[in-house]
Amino acid sequence: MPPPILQARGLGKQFRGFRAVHGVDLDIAADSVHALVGPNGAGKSTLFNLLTGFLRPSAGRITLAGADVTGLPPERVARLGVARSFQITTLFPQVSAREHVGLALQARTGLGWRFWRSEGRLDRFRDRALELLDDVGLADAAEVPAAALAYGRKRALELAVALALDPRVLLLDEPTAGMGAEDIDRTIALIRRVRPGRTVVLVEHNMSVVRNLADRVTVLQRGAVLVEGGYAEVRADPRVITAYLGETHADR
Amino acid sequence: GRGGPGGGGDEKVSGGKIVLAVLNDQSGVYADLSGRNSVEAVRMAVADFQAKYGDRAVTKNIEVVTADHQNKPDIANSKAQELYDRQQADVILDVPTSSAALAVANVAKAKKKLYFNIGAATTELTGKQCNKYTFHYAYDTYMLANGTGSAVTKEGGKNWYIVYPDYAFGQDMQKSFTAAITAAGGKVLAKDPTPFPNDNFSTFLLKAPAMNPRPDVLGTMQAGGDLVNLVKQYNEFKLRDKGIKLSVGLMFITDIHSLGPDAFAGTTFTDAWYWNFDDRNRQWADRFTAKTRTRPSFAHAANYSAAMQYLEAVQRAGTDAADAVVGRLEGYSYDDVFARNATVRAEDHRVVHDVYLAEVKPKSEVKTDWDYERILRTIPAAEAFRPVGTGGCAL
Amino acid sequence: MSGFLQQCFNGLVSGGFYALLALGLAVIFGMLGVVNFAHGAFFMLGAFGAYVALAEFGVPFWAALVAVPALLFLFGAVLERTLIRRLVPFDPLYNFLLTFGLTLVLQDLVKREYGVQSQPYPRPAELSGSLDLGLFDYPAYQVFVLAAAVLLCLAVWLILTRTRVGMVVRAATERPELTRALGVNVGRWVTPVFAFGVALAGLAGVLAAPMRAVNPLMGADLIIAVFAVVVIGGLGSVFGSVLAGFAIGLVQSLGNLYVPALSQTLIFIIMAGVLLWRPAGLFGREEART
Amino acid sequence: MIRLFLRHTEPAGRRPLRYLLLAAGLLLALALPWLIYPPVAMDIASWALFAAALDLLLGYTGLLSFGHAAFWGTSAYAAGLIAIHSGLPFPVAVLGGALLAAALAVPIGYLCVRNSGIYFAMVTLAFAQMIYFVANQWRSLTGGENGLQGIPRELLGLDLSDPFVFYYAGLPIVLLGLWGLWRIVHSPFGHVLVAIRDNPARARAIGYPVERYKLLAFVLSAALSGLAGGLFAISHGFASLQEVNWTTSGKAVMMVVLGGIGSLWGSTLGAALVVQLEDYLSTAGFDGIGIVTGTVFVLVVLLFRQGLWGAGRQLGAAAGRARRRRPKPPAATEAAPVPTPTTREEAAWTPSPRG
Amino acid sequence: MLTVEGLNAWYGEAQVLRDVDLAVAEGEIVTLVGRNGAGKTTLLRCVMGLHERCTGRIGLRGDTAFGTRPAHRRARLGVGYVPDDRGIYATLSVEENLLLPPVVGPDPWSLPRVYETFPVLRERRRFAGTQLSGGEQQMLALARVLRSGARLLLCDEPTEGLSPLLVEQIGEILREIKAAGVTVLLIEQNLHFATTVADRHHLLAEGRIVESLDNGAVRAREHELLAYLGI
Ligand SMILES: Nc1ncnc2c1ncn2[C@@H]1O[C@H](COP(=O)(O)OP(=O)(O)OP(=O)(O)O)[C@@H](O)[C@H]1O
Ligand SMILES: Nc1ncnc2c1ncn2[C@@H]1O[C@H](COP(=O)(O)OP(=O)(O)OP(=O)(O)O)[C@@H](O)[C@H]1O
Ligand SMILES: [Mg+2]
Ligand SMILES: [Mg+2]
Repeated sequence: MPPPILQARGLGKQFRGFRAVHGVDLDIAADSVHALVGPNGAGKSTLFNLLTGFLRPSAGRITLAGADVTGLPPERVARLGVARSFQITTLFPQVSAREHVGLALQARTGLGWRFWRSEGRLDRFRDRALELLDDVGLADAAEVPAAALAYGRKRALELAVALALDPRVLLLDEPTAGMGAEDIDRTIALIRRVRPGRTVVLVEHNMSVVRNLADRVTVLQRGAVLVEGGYAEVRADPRVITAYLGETHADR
Repeated sequence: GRGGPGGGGDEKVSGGKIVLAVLNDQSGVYADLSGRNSVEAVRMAVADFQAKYGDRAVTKNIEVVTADHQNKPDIANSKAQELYDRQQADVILDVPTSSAALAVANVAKAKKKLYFNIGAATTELTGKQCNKYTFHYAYDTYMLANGTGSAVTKEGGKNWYIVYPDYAFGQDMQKSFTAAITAAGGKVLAKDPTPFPNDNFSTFLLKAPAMNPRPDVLGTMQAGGDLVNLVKQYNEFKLRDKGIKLSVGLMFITDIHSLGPDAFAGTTFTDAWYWNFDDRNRQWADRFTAKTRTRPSFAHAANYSAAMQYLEAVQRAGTDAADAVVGRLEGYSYDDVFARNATVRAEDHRVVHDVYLAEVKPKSEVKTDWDYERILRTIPAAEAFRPVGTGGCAL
Repeated sequence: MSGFLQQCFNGLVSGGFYALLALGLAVIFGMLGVVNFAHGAFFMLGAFGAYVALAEFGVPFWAALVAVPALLFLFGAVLERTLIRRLVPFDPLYNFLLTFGLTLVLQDLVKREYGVQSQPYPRPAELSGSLDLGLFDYPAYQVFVLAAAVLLCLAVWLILTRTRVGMVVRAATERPELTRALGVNVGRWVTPVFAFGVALAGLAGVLAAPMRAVNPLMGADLIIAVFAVVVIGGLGSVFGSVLAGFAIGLVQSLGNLYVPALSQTLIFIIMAGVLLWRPAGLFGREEART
Repeated sequence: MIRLFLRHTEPAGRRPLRYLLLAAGLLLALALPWLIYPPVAMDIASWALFAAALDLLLGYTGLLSFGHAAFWGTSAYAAGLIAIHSGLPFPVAVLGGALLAAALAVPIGYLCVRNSGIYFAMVTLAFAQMIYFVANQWRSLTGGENGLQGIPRELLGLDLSDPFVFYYAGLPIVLLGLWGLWRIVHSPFGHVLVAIRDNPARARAIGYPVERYKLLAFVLSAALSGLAGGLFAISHGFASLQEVNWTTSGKAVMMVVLGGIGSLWGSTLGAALVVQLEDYLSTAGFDGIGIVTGTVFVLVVLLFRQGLWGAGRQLGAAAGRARRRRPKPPAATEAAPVPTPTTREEAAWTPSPRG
Repeated sequence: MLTVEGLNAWYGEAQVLRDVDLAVAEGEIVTLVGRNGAGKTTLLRCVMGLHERCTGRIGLRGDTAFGTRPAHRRARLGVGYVPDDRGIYATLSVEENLLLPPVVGPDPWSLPRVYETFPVLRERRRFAGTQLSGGEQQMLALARVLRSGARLLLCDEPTEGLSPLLVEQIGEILREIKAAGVTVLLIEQNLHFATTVADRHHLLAEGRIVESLDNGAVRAREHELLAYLGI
């Protein structure tokens, strides 16, 4: 197994005394797809927020490719190559889909600071942006402001924005929630396609997506790791069944 | 100026007419004290001048124009230029608020046109920033402080506690007061700057009776709303009962009216003019009241007087050419309803005249409306103002 | 020692005004998301209302204490219905600007009618004496003001936290449409709350009339200090605003005494310090880094 | 929204119109002192730059500064002091003032940009008030409420005492400032600002250090406001406390809103209108200036939130649409400076009033 | 219970619903299925009175004027709404979120019952609503309408983001309230789940109801439908 690119040790987060995440050790292997599953409120999104700097951990360390990133602000983490999507859609309501992607592409360059330069310089992102939108099935919506997109398409745009950062590590919080099956398949295919050379961390409740994609699965419960292993292994674990999947749950 | 030769009038005056401009605050804090009614006062002066000289007048064509500077120096500045340039004003009158007053002084200097300041208190106008075309007419900080400070000290108020608002006016007043008190043999026990604006003076009012020795007089340099706040609280803390008298640096009759005389009763201050001082004043005040339905403040009377003296000077010069008029004004001595024993000092263009030490009457002694003051004594013109040569004016 | 205590007492009295004004501001903000720039103008209207009531209708202080806030309540209700409401769906900045414009209008209307000079207003006879507070004597009226401020703040705080009102109005402010869809008649709640905030400012004004200069500008000078108070306490935190109000009054009073040169900037220096330490104010809700 | 409209999405066919408008604007700027009283023309020019600089924050960064008088005023004093004591040409003094304003904006901005929305407005207001008190008390430098008087206008020994002449000496500074603002808005940096305005968390997640961007915008805006303030002081020959008073900040905000938030040229229109109105009212003999300005302001906020520029643009767009008879894609219409649809569901969902 | 006739809706100049007719009988659970953007959410918003630009007749229990009433009156007539974005208030605590809607039906869930069904909500009841996890917010949104005792629930993808275990639990709750006579109009992406709870299904495409099916038909034509919907 390749060395872990993203690693957490003893990670914990408290909210006014409430332990949302505690004592989490996590090793995300480079170039793998790692799924985080668990009941609602298990702390998956909180863990994401910790890993991406949106929350400051109350305990523990996080390393990215061996470098300590604990407590860095989100924009620093992002620039180190960690991109994320949000569980609850957050976009720039009045900005067009293409410009969303353009902004993300631009973020990796220093261009954002050039207040004396012409915006014409941004045209160079245009082709790449359209390409990415096409990938997620938004080619026809390139000029539509995000506010006017239906829910499912907003999710797709989130994904395109995260991909635009060409990240080493891609953290996706329920990327298929609210999508129809067609879009789900497209998203699975897309994640497969962008996978080479990247690490993907995924929060999902849709077990078929997990089965399709994940090399490894970590099950969280009440803020701590319950089980970790391959899909089949986890799927069969009785603790996972009682805590998360439910007896009668059929693989769909 | 851009104004071409006027249409037809006699050639003695520029543009065929004399234009007096009143530039003052018609909507802000000085609107009651001076404001629009000062324009009325100036109109009265014009009418009186015309009645006095009739056909002998240098011109019959005299106009009064006005603008509201809203207490903003930038507007005062632009308006002053416009008044001189476009409205062909020959003289600008009033201009309260020291920053506006000084800004207009610079315009007058640049345009070489006359300017009588009435509403501002800063001694800078006749000090470092004096100029050939600017005259300071009614009052200033030195006069206010000197009169009250020395008079009250001489009458037994030896130990003073001074509170002053922490800005230029307050600081000037405080210095002048201290000088006057010390010269008269008194002592300033303590002086405290207060925030400006401020609405709670209890800190200082509580400190006063606790001081050792206890001060005889609380000298306040506050003005306007702050003064009212302070006096309300002075009465609440009953300092007068504790033997601490109140002496006010700057008070207008409009302030007394605000709080009612009882709040101020017994307070001494220096006034430049009082409408109920003698028959001459009363007569003029009645005429003014007939026109405006309010009693005149010193500023109204001073505007009248300044306009009148300007016109008289033009009459003497036979022209409204600025330099000639200035020549006729410098060193001129006169006596009118506002300015008694007056002289226009040539050295710094301070117009010196008699001023008055006044005391606020208790309500029981107030016989008619606005009859709030008792004049304790007249401070002669020669003593009232800053001595020549001490202000740093180089004309 | 008693001198020091007396000074503290002073600070609390002026803090009482800060607290009352900050309270109204916080209620309106917390409930409607509107920062009411005109709050100072309503304070001024309260004081002027008391003056006019006495001078023109002979209404004494105690009656004015009830009647003037009641009138301002009506005025606030009309204002909310006709103006404020229209802008609630848009960015909150628009209502800030609207109330700013309103301030100019109200101030100048009063100015035109009554001039800029301060108007006289006597203390109520019942409270013209001094009270012996054990360690020192203190003007009875000021003691009354302090007590009234404390009681009012307490009562409002209880209403907001212990009753349904606070919750409904917060919801209505956050998502008016959805709240309606959940069966709450939003329109019925928002108006009285806004009006209540206005009445509170008016009440502070009436209380101020006997001890402060009553003139059209009395609110304008105060409101900026109250803004600073609210920022220190945490915008939208009713509890924080009230506490900060009293605390700032205290600090200013002592500042006047010990560091007079700084007295005017003190409140802003404190504000800067608080912001450095806690960007959302002392009791403001701290969000995740967003 | 308006600004997005201005960008590449603009149909090529409208480019000439834009150049035409630009040329007309320039011509108007040049002709101004012939049309109105020259000192007033200079006032309009300075205020236009000030308002446009403020709009960089309000319209493009979503930050309403209610304390920009601090920068305008600081620069006014600084430029005045430089001119008085060094005798340098006035553009140098103005530049010095602008630099000082920018320097002052660094610590103030650092503290302020961590807040947003209405909070930001209140905090900036409070800081400006602090500057006001300092200016008031630091009398040896500022002259207190007497103001700093007698600022010379020096430029290579030319006689600039005639305001008509001075206008043309000062105009290049204003135009340069406006051009700078236009450049900033239409730069990659400007695009990032708009994104931050719309959703700071999102901007952070894609790697933009939001605070630092806001801070840079704040400092740039302060510098350009300083440029305007310095010029204003030189043109009047003095600087006074009025320059650092909160009413000055309010006046600038009024200009921006009147002209149209998020449109630099609109701000200049707003400035022209407010200055002219004030000038007119000072001789109109109506003693309730606040009633007039306040009412105008209330009406604009209520009825024309997009301001003059936005209204004009909408008219133009409507006319254009009628000509083309082609439905436009649905779009939010409100030029709200800081739409936060999570808490203000209306902002993003309000259907187009054009229907 | 609910009748919709000739419903049309627009965003700007784009029409998103065209002549939709729909009837839901008392005590029935009916789903709306369709691709993203088909107009499902818009339909619910029209019924709830949240979308202004729509025309057509909406009636509730014979009240033909229902469609003209303001939103809060509609809710008071016993309609509960679970919006697609969950609609949780950040400025209210979890418990306040629950208590906000007034009781509008004869048989509301009590607070203890809600807490018993969703124990996390009790645990977290003093927290701000939006501090809950995504799934917990979804539970809260559903619990909120149950507590109001609404007789007609309009649920926009209530299982989105819920763990399989919870999805099951929601299914049980829906069956339970159905047994108590509550009517549900449900938007659901998950056809499998839909068939376990609902009686009938309406297929929405490009703003029209193109087909109405019962459970048997859905099962029989599952592959065809999946292809059609991409499910
Ligand atoms: N800012 C916060 N303040 C207080 N509590 C919080 C906060 N954020 C999350 N929590 C709590 O922490 C717990 C974990 O939340 P988190 O969002 O990480 O769950 P999750 O595993 O992502 O669940 P879901 O699948 O429902 O999205 C939840 O119980 C939530 O209530
Ligand atoms: N605010 C808006 N402005 C313009 N168009 C909109 C807006 N909201 C939705 N639309 C459009 O209306 C159509 C229907 O949207 P709706 O949200 O009803 O779809 P949906 O079936 O609920 O989709 P999903 O399954 O993604 O939630 C979509 O094409 C969408 O693009
Ligand atoms: Mg989550
Ligand atoms: Mg939907």
